Amino acid sequence: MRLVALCALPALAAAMAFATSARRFVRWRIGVLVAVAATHLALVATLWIVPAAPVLGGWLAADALGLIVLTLTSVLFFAATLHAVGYLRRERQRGGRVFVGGLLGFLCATSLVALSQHLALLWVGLEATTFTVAPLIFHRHDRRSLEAVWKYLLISSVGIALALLGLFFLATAQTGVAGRPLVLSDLLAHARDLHPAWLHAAFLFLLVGFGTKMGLAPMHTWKPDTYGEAPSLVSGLMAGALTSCAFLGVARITQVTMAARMGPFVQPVLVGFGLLSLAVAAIFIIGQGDVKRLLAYSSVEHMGLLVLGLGLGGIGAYGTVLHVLNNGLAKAWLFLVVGNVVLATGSSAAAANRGLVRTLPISGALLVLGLFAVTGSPPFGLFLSEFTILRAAFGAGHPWIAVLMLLFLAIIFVGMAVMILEMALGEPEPRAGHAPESWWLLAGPVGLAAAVLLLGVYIPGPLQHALTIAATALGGTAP
Amino acid sequence: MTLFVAGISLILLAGLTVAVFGRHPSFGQAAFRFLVGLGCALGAIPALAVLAGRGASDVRIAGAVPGGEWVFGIDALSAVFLVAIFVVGAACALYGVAYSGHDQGRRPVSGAHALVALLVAALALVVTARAVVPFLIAWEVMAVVGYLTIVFEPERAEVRRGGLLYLVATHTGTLALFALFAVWGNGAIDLTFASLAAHPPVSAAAIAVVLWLALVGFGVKAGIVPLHFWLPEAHAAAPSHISAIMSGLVIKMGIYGLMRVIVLLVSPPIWFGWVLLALGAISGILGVIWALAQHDLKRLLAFHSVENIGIILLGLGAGVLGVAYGHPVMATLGFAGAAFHALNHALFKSLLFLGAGSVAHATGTRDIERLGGLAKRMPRTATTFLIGSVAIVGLPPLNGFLSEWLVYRSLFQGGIITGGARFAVVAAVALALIGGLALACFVKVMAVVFLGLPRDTAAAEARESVPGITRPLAGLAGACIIIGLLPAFVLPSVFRAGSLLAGGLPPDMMPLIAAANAPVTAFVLALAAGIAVAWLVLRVLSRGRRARADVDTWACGYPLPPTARMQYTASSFAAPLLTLFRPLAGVSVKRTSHSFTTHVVDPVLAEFMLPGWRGVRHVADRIRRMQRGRISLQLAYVVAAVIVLLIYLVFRGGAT
Amino acid sequence: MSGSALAALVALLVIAPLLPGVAVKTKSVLTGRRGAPVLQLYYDLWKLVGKRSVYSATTTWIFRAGPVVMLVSVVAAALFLPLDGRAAPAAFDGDLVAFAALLALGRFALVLAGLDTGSSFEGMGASREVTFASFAEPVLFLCFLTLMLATGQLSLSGMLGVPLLAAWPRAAASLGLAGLSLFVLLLVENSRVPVDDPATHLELTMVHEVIVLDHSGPDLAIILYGSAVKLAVFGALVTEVFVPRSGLSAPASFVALLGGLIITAAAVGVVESSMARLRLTRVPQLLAGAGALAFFGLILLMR
Amino acid sequence: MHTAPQLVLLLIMLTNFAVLGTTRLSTCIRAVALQGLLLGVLSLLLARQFTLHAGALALGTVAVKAVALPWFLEWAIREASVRREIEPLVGFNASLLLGALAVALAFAITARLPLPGLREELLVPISLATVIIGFIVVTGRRKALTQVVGYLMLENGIYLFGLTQTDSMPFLLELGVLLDLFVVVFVMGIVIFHINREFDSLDSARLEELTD
Repeated sequence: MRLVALCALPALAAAMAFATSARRFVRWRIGVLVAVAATHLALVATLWIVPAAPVLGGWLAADALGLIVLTLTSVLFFAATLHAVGYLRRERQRGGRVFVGGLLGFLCATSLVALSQHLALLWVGLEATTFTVAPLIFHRHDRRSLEAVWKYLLISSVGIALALLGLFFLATAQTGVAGRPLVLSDLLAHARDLHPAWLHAAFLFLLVGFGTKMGLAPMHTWKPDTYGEAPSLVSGLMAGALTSCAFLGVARITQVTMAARMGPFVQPVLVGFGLLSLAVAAIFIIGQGDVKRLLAYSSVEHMGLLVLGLGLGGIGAYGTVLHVLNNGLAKAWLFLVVGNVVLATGSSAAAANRGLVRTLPISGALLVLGLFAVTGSPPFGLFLSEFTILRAAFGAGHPWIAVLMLLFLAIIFVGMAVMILEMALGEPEPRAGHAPESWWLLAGPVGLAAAVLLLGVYIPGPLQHALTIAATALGGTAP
Repeated sequence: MTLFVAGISLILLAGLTVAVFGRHPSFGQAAFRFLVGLGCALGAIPALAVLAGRGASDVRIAGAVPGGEWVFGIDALSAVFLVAIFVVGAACALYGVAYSGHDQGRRPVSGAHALVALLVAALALVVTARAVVPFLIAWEVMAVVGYLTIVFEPERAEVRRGGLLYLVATHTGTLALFALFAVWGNGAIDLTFASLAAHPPVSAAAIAVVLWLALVGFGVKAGIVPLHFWLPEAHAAAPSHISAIMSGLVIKMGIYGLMRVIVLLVSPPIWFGWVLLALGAISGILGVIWALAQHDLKRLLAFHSVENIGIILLGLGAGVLGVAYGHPVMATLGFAGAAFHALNHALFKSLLFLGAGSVAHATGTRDIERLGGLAKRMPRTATTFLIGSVAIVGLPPLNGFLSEWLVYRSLFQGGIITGGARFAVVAAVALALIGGLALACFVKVMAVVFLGLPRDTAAAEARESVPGITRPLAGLAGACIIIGLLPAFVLPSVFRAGSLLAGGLPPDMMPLIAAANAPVTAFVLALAAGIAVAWLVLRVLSRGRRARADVDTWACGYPLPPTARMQYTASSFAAPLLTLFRPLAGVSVKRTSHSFTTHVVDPVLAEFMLPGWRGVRHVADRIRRMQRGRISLQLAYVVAAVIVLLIYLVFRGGAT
Repeated sequence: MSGSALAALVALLVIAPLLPGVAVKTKSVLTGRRGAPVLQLYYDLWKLVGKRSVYSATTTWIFRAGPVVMLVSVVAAALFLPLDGRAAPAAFDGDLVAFAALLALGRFALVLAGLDTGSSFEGMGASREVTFASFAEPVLFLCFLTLMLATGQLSLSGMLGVPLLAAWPRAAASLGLAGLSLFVLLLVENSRVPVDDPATHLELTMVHEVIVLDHSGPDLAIILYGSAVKLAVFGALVTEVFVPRSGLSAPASFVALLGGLIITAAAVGVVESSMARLRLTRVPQLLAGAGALAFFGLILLMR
Repeated sequence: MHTAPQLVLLLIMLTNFAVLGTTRLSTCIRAVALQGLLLGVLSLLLARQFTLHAGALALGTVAVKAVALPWFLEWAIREASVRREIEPLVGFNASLLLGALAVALAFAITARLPLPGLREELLVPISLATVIIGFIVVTGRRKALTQVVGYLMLENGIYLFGLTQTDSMPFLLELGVLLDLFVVVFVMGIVIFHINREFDSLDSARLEELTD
């Protein structure tokens, strides 16, 4: 029952937000947003304590992988709403009716994706996220955000269409096989006797389709434009939650192919995409001028790492699932901090924001710590997952993959360090006023930073259990 | 171990209190001084106990993170480094409080003290970590906090550049360490050092990969020559007490890492010994040549760190050769020499850096060409700097001589035994050359900075630093003298560390090695006594006739007294030597019709690293031009991906 | 510290100032002049001790301590040599390092004292002294290593003492080369003719003399006596390599050593009369040559 | 070419080439409308027995793909006073050549992907060909509107492939149609309107401010 509530509650709230008129109910609408986010988080917490039974005839269920992505989405959404309160108070544009409605719609869509066991339902959920996020990207209503949303829609739609074709291939692969079509549990049960050729084709098209939503290279070109132009709050949600849900899609089809013993066919493709994404990220991060576009390419890099870990198998799968959590938290943390910076100085270009440590002390410090977190420095969680993926690379007998991976990580670190440190420590412009950093804007990033730091040092019991199950489901093992 | 944990928590508490009481610094800094001092003392006790022979129990924390449980322990090797960390750490922390006192107005100083405390704690944890994950966490915290302490004055562009170079170098080094432990951890059950030792890499190729990764990963941190490019930049940028901790302790972690790998690998291959020996000789000789060419006091001392790391590597190389060729005495002597020199270098290098800080603090400049005659104006700093110089050059009465003597003995031991290790003797010649050049360099520094006439008004008006600064100087100088004059106390514990590295020594060897140490104690004491007696005798003899001390320096009868400009400057003093090492020295001479200027540059950084990075940037820029932003091009990428996959499907797909 | 070793040491310290006199006398006789009396240095020392020291205003205590440290370190270095052919007063594993370090300590003190005056002449001398020294030290070690590998001993008293006689037949060539290099080192360390001309008055060409330009009275006396002892020490080194005396009785071997010292001093005189001073940039090449010889000797032993 | 479905499939292939070859925007839209109509007819022909569901599906497809969307696109052209001819990035004859290659590739893939129990063996290759040609139109044309047309052809290709699964996956095809409705009407239409107001031309080449 809770599973349905998780999806229905935000949808209902979104409808209400759209229904009320733009001008009058501003404060009430923000209150609803925060309330829904809080209840959603509470519901997810109860899922951890008391696991919920599948519902709607097995179409909605909270399995290990889905629960992890759901928790991540819920936590990020809650942090984003806290930030949104501060953001909307400053950006008093058109009452935020579309903004709040879009956000709630986004939460409903991502919850649907996380919980769905029916691949077509998952596809619908992802499709819904595209449409709920489009107005959010277009929030500033200027030429640049128009171009960003136009490109985002066109590329995402092409991707989603390919995913639909992939679903059709999967359905054809299942003709004449027992079990309900496209339901994950049945697919996994009868994986061995699915039609191999069609399953290959299905995997490839679903990978490209969901890969486009994830922002894997070469389908990543929409990412820098979209994250660059959308409000940082939205970019954070997209980089953290939306990419994780898209990865969930890739993970589901990988589960099926792994159950069908197609490792030798599937893994080279995943590793190929992973390394290509790392390479593209490395090339485009050096000499980057805008901090939001920099974070976008960092997101491309981490998507590459996710897929690379999946492709390596063994403990790489565990590393990948842990990395989904870590990456989501770290990306949202950084985007929210950059949001504060942009709010204070009005531009996300690196040249315009210098000497942040003195003008915005807390945000400056969080930005520098974020740099170390995102580039995988030890005290933070991302180190653990990247280190596990590295061990998997050596374990799988492909030292050259590990060497390439380390090379790209090194180049990426240099590119990011040059820019972010120049921003944080440079000589501040005389005019940069000392805007007081309101507590609403800082609660989100500080909470997320604490979570990433905690995950680097201690993984709670139930989470460890869920990670192990998810890793074994993806054809890997726990370290 | 409980004392050690108490010590660490006290140090962290000190950092916390000084940060919290930022607004009224007087109480905050007093509490900081007391807590750091107490913390370091408590922490040092278990280390000294282990050095004296009593073992210390391990601290085990259940592993909540993949990679097994977290283990911390102190063995002889960690103890040597722990002693260095706590002594130098305490001195630098106290120095830092007094040193950055004058920055009070310009920037929040309490944060910097807290970071120093955190750095000392991280260093202690690196040395006692016995599992991969806590080791790497402590390692990176040390690196990151190190960076944050370096950029103490971020408004200066060279500080930011130095900090960035340091950060990039250490991070790439850490990535090599990730690879090292990933490769090594492959076969092991969990990631504790014990299980790594139990499952070492077997095939020669795996061992080679592990050792080269260790050399790169730890070499970047230690500053071995090709990877040392960040060291002078970072030291010139950092405040002096941070440079002291960096040079004294942080780069020693690179050496500690190499030693820990040797301990875990039990029988390192022969080629590794020769590589270490070669790297040591190269680092030593190039390090001291580049130091000779410097005008900036801190850069000069930084290059000397590279030289001393070279000497330590010679010891390590001799030790590894001893183990590989099966000569336990040579191995123990080599490792003991390396560990002892690491400890000594931590002491006198931090003393020299703090002295340089005191000079920079008093005169406001680090360019030695504008100093001179400071001995009269800053007697305590000058004397302690002289003691540091005598120690670093390895002259008898002080500790530098003892550790170099151990390294020499290990190389001689290799010489007189027949077998492959005989050629190690040539390294002794390299060590002698390093010693000679070091003597030239430190005579130059002492003379140009402290003796003669002040070359600039800044030097002329310099006044002795506040006691808060000179007291740590005196403490460290005292430590150098005590170790120098009373080696009998230090040598046994250093040999315990050496034998641990050499894979345990047959029981009858220890007394034999210790026996050879007794006469050296006598010799050093006799020498010191001899100088004292002779000084008294001369004093008594000339008491009768009062010496005239008001006359000008003899200028061969030239009527005018010599002025400050007639004195030898640093570059003129080093010119004959540098012309002999012309291509290596990195000195570019610019001659025009009316001017002659020399510009000193670090050859590795200028000719390899920066052009390399510009090349990567250039390639990236050309590729980036592809993303011109046209939508149809971006869609074409998606289509291309689909087409490639379809072709892959056609060839690899099919019936499998 | 046997009685004979102590006696030999005292005797060496007494006759040390004689050697420069012999060198100067040989040179002047060979160049057709009567030259100064052989005991000239004794007279100078006596005269200087009676005078009063004059210190420049710019100097610190380092200027006063320089000569004392230099003398003590050279005398301590002499302790390690087996003067009576049996055993050295002090000996331990690797004491050759202490020997070299003591010479370096003396040089460090003297050069610092010179630079303390702040005059350009001392700076010139210091810079040259330090440059030559940094090349001389490796050559010294090469010679010691040759001796060590030939005799298999780790201490100077072993290398130059009893086992050396047994080593000669086996490693005659290497030991000969080492002895030759040691003689070149003697010329460099004591700044005799090919490197520096002790009799010159032109400061621009001096190396050793110019460092002590500002010293006077007892300080100058100590320095002159110290350099004489240093000459004696290097002379002893050269003779002990060429004339292994383990067969003779204690007094007889010391007499042999005295003879050897006189001959070495005469050899220095001969070299001084037959060669002019080398250009300063060619001195490192001379040292490199000596180093090559010693290294060749070492390689011969190591194959 | 004896059975009716194969005739319809060939006609669909012709419309594909028509879109590739045409220089005028309106003929482009009419070709896609025709393709939608043919799809509706085909779904009726292929249904084993005429059930209410199959009839409703065919009617819905025709309503959306043949009538509503093309009318909407025409309205957009009039509203945004768009110039009528197509400016291709990839030349017309080059597009046609690529179309031919696409058909060859489609047939090669179908050879590797045997589909058991398929009544109409031409269905799969034609649908794949339509998808690839849709790609070519999307990437090969400069004007935003022609890219929407390309996208519609892509959708029609996928719908065609869906017909092979009508019995096991009844509602999947509705998903496809729903997607069309959403993508074209709600989002691209409004966006096209905004583009025209901001850039006073539908030339997507003008949208190139965002670069690195």
